[in-house]
Amino acid sequence: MTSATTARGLETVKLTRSFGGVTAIDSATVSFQHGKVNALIGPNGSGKTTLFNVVTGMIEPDSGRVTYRGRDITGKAPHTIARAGLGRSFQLCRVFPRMTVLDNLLVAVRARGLAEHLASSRDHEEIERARGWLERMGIDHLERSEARNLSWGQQKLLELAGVMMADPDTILLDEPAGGVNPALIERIGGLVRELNGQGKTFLIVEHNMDMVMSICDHIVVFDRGRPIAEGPPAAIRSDPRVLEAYLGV
Amino acid sequence: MLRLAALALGAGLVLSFPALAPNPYMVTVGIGILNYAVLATAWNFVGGFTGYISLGHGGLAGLGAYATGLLVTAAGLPSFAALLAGAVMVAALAVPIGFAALRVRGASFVIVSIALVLILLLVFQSWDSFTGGSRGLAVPRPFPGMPRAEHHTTFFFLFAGLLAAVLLVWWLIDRSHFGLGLKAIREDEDKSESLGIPTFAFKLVAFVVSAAFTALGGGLYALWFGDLDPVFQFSVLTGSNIVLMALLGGVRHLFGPLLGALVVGAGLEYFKLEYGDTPLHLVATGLLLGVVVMFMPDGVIPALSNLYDRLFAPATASIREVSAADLAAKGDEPTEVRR
Amino acid sequence: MVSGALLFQSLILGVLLGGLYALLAAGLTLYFGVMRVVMIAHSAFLVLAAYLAWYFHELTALDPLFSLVVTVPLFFAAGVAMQRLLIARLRPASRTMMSVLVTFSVALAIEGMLGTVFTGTHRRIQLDYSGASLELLGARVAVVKLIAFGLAAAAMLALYLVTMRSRFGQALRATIQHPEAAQLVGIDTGRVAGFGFGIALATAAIGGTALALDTTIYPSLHWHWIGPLMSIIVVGGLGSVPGTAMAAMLLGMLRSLLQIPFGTTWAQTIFYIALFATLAVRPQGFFGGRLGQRF
Amino acid sequence: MNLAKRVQRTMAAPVMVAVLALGGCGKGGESGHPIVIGISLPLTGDFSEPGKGIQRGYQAWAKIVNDAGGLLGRKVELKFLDDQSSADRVVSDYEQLIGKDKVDLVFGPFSTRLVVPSARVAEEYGMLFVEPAGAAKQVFEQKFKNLFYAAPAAASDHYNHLARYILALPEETRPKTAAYAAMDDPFAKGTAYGLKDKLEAGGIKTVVDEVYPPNTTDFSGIAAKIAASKADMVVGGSQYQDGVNLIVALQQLNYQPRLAAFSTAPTEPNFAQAIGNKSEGILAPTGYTPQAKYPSNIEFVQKYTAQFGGPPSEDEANGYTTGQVVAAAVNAVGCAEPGDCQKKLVDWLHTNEVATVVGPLKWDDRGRPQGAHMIQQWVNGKIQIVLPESSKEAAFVFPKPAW
Repeated sequence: MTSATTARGLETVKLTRSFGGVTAIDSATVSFQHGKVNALIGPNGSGKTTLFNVVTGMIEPDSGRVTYRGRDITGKAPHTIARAGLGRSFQLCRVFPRMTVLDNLLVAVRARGLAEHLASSRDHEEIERARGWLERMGIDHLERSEARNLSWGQQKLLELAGVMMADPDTILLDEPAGGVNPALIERIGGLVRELNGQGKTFLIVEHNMDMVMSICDHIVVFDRGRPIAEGPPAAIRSDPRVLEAYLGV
Repeated sequence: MLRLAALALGAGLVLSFPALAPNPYMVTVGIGILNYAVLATAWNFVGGFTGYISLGHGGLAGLGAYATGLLVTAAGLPSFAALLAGAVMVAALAVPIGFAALRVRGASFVIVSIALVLILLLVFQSWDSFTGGSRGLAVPRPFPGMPRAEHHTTFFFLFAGLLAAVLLVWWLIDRSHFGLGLKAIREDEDKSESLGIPTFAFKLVAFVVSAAFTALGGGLYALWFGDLDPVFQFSVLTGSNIVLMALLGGVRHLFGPLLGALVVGAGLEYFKLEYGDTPLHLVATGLLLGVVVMFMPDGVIPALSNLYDRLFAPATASIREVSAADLAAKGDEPTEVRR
Repeated sequence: MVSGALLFQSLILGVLLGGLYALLAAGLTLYFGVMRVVMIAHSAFLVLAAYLAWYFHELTALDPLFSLVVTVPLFFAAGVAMQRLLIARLRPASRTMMSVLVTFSVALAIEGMLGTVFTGTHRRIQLDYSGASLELLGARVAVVKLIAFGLAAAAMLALYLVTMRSRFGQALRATIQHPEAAQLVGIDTGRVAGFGFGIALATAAIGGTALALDTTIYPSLHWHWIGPLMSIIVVGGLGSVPGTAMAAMLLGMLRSLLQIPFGTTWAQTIFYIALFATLAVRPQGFFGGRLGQRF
Repeated sequence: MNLAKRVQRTMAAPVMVAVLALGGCGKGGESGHPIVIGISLPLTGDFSEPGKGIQRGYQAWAKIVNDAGGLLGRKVELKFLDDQSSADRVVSDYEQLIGKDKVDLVFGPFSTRLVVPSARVAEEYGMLFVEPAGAAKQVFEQKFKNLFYAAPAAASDHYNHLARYILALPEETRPKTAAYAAMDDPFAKGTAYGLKDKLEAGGIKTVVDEVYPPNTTDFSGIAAKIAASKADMVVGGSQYQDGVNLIVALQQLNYQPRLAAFSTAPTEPNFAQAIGNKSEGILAPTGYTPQAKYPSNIEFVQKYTAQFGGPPSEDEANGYTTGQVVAAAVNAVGCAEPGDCQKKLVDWLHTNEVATVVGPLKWDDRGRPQGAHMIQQWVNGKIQIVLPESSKEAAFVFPKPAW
């Protein structure tokens, strides 16, 4: 199926996952708007990250289904899901510390067939594409240094560049603004809008409300492992259930 | 350019060794080290790229040796055909083993690798109708009637050739897409999967390739040495020596394991001469392994180059300071910071 | 043609053997629980303890059981030290792999030292009740084996009480199940892990003494213990002490029964067959969700 | 043989140079430089205990020879290397001794497992290879030309006297069933199976046939099988500690055979104490006894005891015997250096008999000795020869008293 035929994107149906006694996701049925910038917010421990991990195949659900553009991806291996067009970043960003910045991007290049796998990873087109992303992130001058030697913010940008290099059409970002300075938040927000303009769908878990409100089209509020509200920023801001969930009033 | 020159020089030294060697004994010592270099480099296909530590490669080598020996004695294959066939068989066997060991991460792989050696020892001892058991297995010489000294020289070159082949393949993978994927697995397996790398398949392929080359090493050893005995072929110590060599030299470097083989090989000789009739060499091996793992997990090559950086290129340090704290927060600080 | 008497006899021997396996595997599980560490040196310490018991008997001619007074605290301290000085200093990212090598090197060092100090001679404690045995429903049970089993059982009980009843045990279980969460509720997981290591190593001291009562010891003996023990903890489910005990008993009995038709050597392979089967059939069940597998 | 010949030629040249450089004059020179004898032994690892025993035997031999003025008027000098009980090591050791150190003679290592590979080295360098330990069948199956086993009998012949005795017993008292447990080691297994073959041929039924790996420490399972079989006699193809363990395990099960024979273990000095002094009636084959009246043995025992403060056991004797055999050949041929001399030594040994501390020895063309072992038994608290009749010290006790 092609993205044109349908606007259906990432959806979950009665998704449930519990650890020991704790139910992290409690038969959550959510659908995110394809082609938009979606936000997933909620208090700590409300199951946002667990949802990310189940959706991307890192954790198998106890029950329920996950579909992407109408295709069932429940319990599929993470790399299969990634190749289906879902890219993700990790809470406390994760890069490949002992690899150069450039290699961090080249890893994401999809090789097909034995020949491509054994071909040199130093492919000119790919390197150019990678440099393109590094420039957009403004870290192209670090191309040759090992990722572990980058600053925190630079690593965040590097991770994002890596995700984009895999050319996903839906990108899940787990706290992109976590622990970075306002200027950088600004930059990341801008990038998200920009990429969305080029047709990329985003799903963002974020605590920084300013950022969420400023860049998102659609917001889903999570509490105790299930959605309690959703809608455009304006509506959510004034929703009593949300206030309750956050402030416990 | 310089690299090529160094490479040529190294190759020249190796190839001229038998001519320079004062007596056949020295050639056998050379063969021993080459053999270890082959095994350590072969091990590095798994240990170096994916970061999965196997203590069972001694067993795979023994398996290769027995496969070759039995194909010659029982199936009557010509020696070198048996060598190749044996390697193929071991590679085939490596698939189910890898399947069991690599489906889940970390611990189970190490456990399986050790268990592999122990079970192979039991099987090859008990199944004596087929393997000869404790009576041993005498593998006929590939070149009957060749004087022993000549026999050694010939095999020295055969081992050198095999080593070259293994190094070449490692180098090819190192620079390939596949290799990049493997290294990503070593760095962060979840992350690599989220980027679409089929980690299980990659790990399995790397393991099988590694097993095949290890088997070739073992098989060539069988053809050279001629006498196989389960007790000596399936020993965990061989495996640990291989690991020690690779780690000591540096698993991220093409020539790391080779260097390690030289150092450790020489070291073992020394200890045997110095403290001959005590098992102190075990203590030495143990301590050395411990020191390497604790203080220079990347081997001597990086350790030295880091030293060089700190002494002559302080520029790089500046970025390090910045990142150190952040990275520490991720509980994945670079070794420099720890020390 | 196999007589019922022989079956029963073998079954009893299996139970007695399983008891010892259970104790030792429990220790191995504990290390893994608290630090995600496969402690290769566990069986080396086991043999070390056995040697200490033997040497103690040689020196004092007292019953080797008394050596426990020395070895248990000694090993506890050694365990804490090991966790503090070695394991805790490894990079978390690669800890599971590297810890295997570190503990392996410790095992080598111990084996080498034993060989240097006591030579490779096989040693065996000769007690006046070594050959004695009791009649039990037509089967004969060696006194020494009973004592060894008793020791193991007592140690297991103590272990159970510590982990289930004591406050420390609570912290220990919390640390095993969810280190981060444990830290959040204010548990000093580092300290807990240290003690966990100490306790685990103490079990090796007890096991070693039990071992020395009835079998020969020699420096390289530990290789023949670590394999079965590792298989047991995998089959039993890494991190679960009860599961481990069950697996130990089961495999101990199986081994002893399989000796009747297949003989000693083949019977030993049951451990590894069980190991491979477990990993091939359902590893997740024992290793938790995919994200939890980064041991 | 042309192979060995060619090797000799290739080796001979440098050797001569070396010898001359050392100031000797090759042909069995009476001049100063010593006869260097290269030996690799397992001084560490699994075989280290018997290995050290053999070493003492060699040392005692060297001392006695040198005190008597040496070989061909030259002092003998032993060069020991430790093979750590490993086959790779033992081979590289002999490579070093023959190829690098250019020793004049070599003696064999311990354990069949190490003898075969090292004999191959010596064979291919054309060196005489007299060895104290490779008693098992396959040593002789290798068809080595230069190998001689310096002991009375190959493993499978150790129990020959006992087999003859048992089969000669009257129908009603003769054991009907036998249980065998043997260590998975070519030598230990060889002894037990040698007896097994002969008894089965004589109609004695095998009810248990267990082979256990050398690392076995828990014998309760095997013992249970033997006890359950109620076999009339039990045979242990044992070395030392495994034999002790098996006996203790059998005692624990209160199994009382009418005849019990174990290899090696019962001849060890502290055997009785190790099994709780219930050793009465236990049998063992032995190739050596300090009491033997052979002239060279009387000297050996007396001087060995002086040197090491205790009488020699079988390992020491085997080492010493090896020395005697080589010495006999050297004295007869009148040379001791690598090269053609070795061939002369080999030929001489193939055609002559040598008087040693274990009695007169002669070999077939594969180096297999032609004798049989004596059978010892624990009688009245000490181990004494009961078979063959000719050299017995005590009467055979049968059936065996309970343990």
